[in-house]
Amino acid sequence: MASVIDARQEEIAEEFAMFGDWMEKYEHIISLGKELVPLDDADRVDDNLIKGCQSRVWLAAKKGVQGHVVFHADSDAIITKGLAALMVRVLSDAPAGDIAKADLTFLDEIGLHSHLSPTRSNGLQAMVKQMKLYGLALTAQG
Amino acid sequence: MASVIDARQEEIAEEFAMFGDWMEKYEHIISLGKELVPLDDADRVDDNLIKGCQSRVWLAAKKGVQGHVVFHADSDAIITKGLAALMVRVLSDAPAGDIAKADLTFLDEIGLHSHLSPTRSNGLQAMVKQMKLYGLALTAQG
Amino acid sequence: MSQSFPIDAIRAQFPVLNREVHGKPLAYFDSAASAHKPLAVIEAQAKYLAERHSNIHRGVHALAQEATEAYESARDTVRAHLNAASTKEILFVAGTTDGINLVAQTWGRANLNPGDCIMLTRMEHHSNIVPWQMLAEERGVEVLVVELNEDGTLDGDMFEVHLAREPKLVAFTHVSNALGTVNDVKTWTKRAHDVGATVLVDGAQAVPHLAVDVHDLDVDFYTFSGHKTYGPTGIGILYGKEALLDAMPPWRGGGEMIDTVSFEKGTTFNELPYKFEAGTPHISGGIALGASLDWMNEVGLAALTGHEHVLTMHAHDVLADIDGLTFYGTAPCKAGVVSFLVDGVHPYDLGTLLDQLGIAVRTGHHCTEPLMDKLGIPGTVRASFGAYNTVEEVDRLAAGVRRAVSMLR
Amino acid sequence: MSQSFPIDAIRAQFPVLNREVHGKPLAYFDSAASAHKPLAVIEAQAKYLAERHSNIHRGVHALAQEATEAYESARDTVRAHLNAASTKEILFVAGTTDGINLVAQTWGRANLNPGDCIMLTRMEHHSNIVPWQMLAEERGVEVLVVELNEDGTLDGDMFEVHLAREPKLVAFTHVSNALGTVNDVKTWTKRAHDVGATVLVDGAQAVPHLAVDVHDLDVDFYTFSGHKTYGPTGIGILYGKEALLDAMPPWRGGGEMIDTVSFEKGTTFNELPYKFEAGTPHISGGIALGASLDWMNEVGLAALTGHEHVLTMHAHDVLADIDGLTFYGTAPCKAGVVSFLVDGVHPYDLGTLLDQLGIAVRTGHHCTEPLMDKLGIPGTVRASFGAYNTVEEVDRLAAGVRRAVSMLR
Ligand SMILES: Cc1ncc(COP(=O)(O)O)c(C=O)c1O
Ligand SMILES: Cc1ncc(COP(=O)(O)O)c(C=O)c1O
Repeated sequence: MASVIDARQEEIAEEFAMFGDWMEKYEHIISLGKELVPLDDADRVDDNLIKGCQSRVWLAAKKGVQGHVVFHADSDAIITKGLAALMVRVLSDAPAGDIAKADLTFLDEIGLHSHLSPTRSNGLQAMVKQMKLYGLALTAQG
Repeated sequence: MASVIDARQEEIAEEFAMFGDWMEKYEHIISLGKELVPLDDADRVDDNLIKGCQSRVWLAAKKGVQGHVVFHADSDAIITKGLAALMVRVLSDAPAGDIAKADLTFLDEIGLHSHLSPTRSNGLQAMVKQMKLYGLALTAQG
Repeated sequence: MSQSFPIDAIRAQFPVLNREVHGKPLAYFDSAASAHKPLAVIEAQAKYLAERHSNIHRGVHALAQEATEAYESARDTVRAHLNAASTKEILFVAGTTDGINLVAQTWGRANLNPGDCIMLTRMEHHSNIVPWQMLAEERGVEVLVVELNEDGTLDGDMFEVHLAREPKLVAFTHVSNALGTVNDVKTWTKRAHDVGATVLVDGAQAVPHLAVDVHDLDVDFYTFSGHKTYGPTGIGILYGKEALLDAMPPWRGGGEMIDTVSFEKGTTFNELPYKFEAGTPHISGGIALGASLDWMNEVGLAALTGHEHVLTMHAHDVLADIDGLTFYGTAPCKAGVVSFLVDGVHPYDLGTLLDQLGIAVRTGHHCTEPLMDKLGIPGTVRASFGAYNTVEEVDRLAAGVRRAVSMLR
Repeated sequence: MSQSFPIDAIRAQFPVLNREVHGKPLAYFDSAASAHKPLAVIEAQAKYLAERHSNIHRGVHALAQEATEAYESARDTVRAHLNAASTKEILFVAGTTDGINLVAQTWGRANLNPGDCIMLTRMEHHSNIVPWQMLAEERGVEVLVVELNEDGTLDGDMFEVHLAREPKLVAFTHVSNALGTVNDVKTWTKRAHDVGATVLVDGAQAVPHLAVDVHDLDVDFYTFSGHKTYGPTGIGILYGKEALLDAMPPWRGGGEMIDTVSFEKGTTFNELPYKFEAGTPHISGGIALGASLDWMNEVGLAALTGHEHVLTMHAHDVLADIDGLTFYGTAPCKAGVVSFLVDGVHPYDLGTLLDQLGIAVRTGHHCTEPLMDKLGIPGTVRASFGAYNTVEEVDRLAAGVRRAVSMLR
């Protein structure tokens, strides 16, 4: 049975399939970044900061219902923020166990995998790692 | 007027012109090395040692008559010794001033210049430098 | 662009310029990070490796002789290029960073004592900061920092104030990699010498752009990296005055740098420059570094400086009227770098979109965090220029910035 | 020679073998000093420089991404080759000498105190002696030396006697470059660990010839040079166990190795492996080093070891009955090296005449003066073998030695 995470990834892939070129894709990501609800000041703190060398990412995680994890993210760079919004859309409010073992293929499919490269140092890769760790921690707990 | 040093160099060049190949040349050098009168024990001392990394050379200098310098040399390697014998033949018992400014072209002519390269570290280059220094010192003195 | 600068002929020598990036022709504005290599350099290295490689020094066989001669002749090329007195003053190191660390860990350890101070500037690259910080902590030494004027030049008054403390060392960059400022090395060096300081100059961003004469500048140490002078990676140069180098203890121990080694009688060291060159050197890199300086001289240093000046001026012109754009570094004398930010636009976003347009710029703090902190910015977008850049590419850059900004705002 | 070793196909990949030296085809027996490079390596380096060079890490543009990925993937190739647990344990350094100095000047300074002792062996290369001597002098540490048996193996009794002194460090070579002896690294390491010593192994002459598994050997540090593994110059590897590396202070300061730099708040360092990699790395060298290990694995390590074993045995056979010839190094387990002297013949003379015959050998002390002193000889003639050598070449060597000796005596 496909997990909710896979379903969401498919949805995003379809959404991006509509775009003809990289420019439209980036415009969409930028608009996702702009639309992302900014983090509460209480969450935009150093404890939640993931320091990339190029841009910074904040990630807040909360326990949801039924062993789900709820994520909120933010970044000082708008493209990073848009991509973080996509990650949150895929992983947030999903069962902790599914998060822990999620295989994030959608970035490959939409042609933006390079943004998740460890060499990019935009904080996104570390963010995903962090999200999975939260998932793992809560699975163990539950 | 050609100096005695130049005349000797020419003589050596003619001598080597007789040899057909490198093997004969080296045989000759080796025999020169074997024939070279060994240094007196009194001269084969650390003070006269020129340390190459590959072979060692001893050089003794004495004042001759009429402002000439007389050299004796030795080496632990026979090819180095033969080449040192040639240097001595060219430079020994010559006017100090001529030694100081001698241009040792014969090695080039007989095709053995590489043995005098600083990279060869057989002590020969340092020996020639030393011989010229003796010449210079005695010129200044006289 | 100067009519006579043979830009097409030069571009033809850089294979990478035939590349497309994201379907667009590559416009490479990141030469300050690392320059591309002309065929002459790539081939010098490959040819050496294919035909005459051998370990050098002390070898009796022909290849060892040839390789040694090629390597030592490259050293002499460097000597001539910098107008140093002797090849004894030219040390092959791994790069600028390695050169500065060598001085810090040998001259520095031997000459700095608790209570001493040393002097750096706000515009230094991390490589001319961290080795001194580490040393300062180890030796109990104070670090004085010369701040900058608005335009990115050194604050001369502050330089004098710090100088009155009689620092043992004054270390500064010839050209700022973040701002482009060209420092007046000769004047500052003279002032530093007046108070008895030793002077180290970081030439990483100068040698690629300017004629550098260490004799005329009278600096004590000067260092640069081959990969920024159109040469290979893994190699650089540390120039030092012979008397200073002679008095310094060795740093890395091993083969090549010794005279004799003994467990019982102790070990003695080789003469200059070998005393500081432990182990098998980067032979192909040294040879190719020589080839890169030959190549620069063939183009002509004055022509190169002029060409890059035209590009820098043009970049200022065409970027200036972009709404909300601020330049960082507006010194009267600049080389090779234009740094800027656009209001409300994060450098990472701008760099990412420019990349999609085939335009390579560098974004971030450029290894000058103390400068960025002082300016109160996270970093800049930096376009830097090399022999192969064109006015048309600069126009593409400006158009690209406009387009990206319109998407991002 | 094993029937199946594809010697012709291998030789075809080394352009230098087409050369003549003094009118004779080159027979290169100096691979222990530096090996030649197959086309795969030369081209990997040239192609990188021509098509995708850029400074690495932190770059947003496509070239920077590609270059970073190529470099980091080479690091993973090395990790896999050595069977290390993580790329955090694989540091790019300039070579073996640089790797040993790094450990001496970081781990050594932090862990050795006056009165401590460390243990080396009589067969070490200067690069595994001098850094420790310099450190020992600085820190007031005693150096214990394990002597050798007649055949050039380690004196096990003496090893145990010294071990009883509980040295903090035991540093020794995997394979002797002068004698060819292969040391039993696993056993010695276990014994050293039993008394709490940290173990560094110099793998410069092992990685070119043998499969090396740092996990199985359980060594704490292991280091080798790219230029001896058919790779480029200016690059090498230091493996270290993660916990040890983590606890060590940095050595060279500068770009890349920092986390944040500040004059006011101090500087913090990057994580492994970057903490030890200051400045722009030798990017093309790292990539080409990876290519050289790939190439060795394609040939097959077992096949390589076997081929070289055949050559070594054959060399012993055909040289043995030359009048007055003495071998140095007759351990049962040898790799890649035959060292000898002929009565009444100086090694320099022999090397010079062999060179005239197109045969490249190394003569001298091979950077193992303490060993030569102990043996009471000025040096040896050393023939060392690589993938490209043939039995016929070894026969030429023997014939050459005979001819030269007859001229010299
Ligand atoms: C056993 C051994 N250790 C260390 C070295 C030094 O290696 P490198 O000169 O590449 O630093 C060598 C090579 O000469 C060697 O044979
Ligand atoms: C001014 C300056 N100094 C030092 C360096 C460090 O040079 P490298 O990384 O080649 O050691 C750089 C290059 O990044 C630089 O621009």
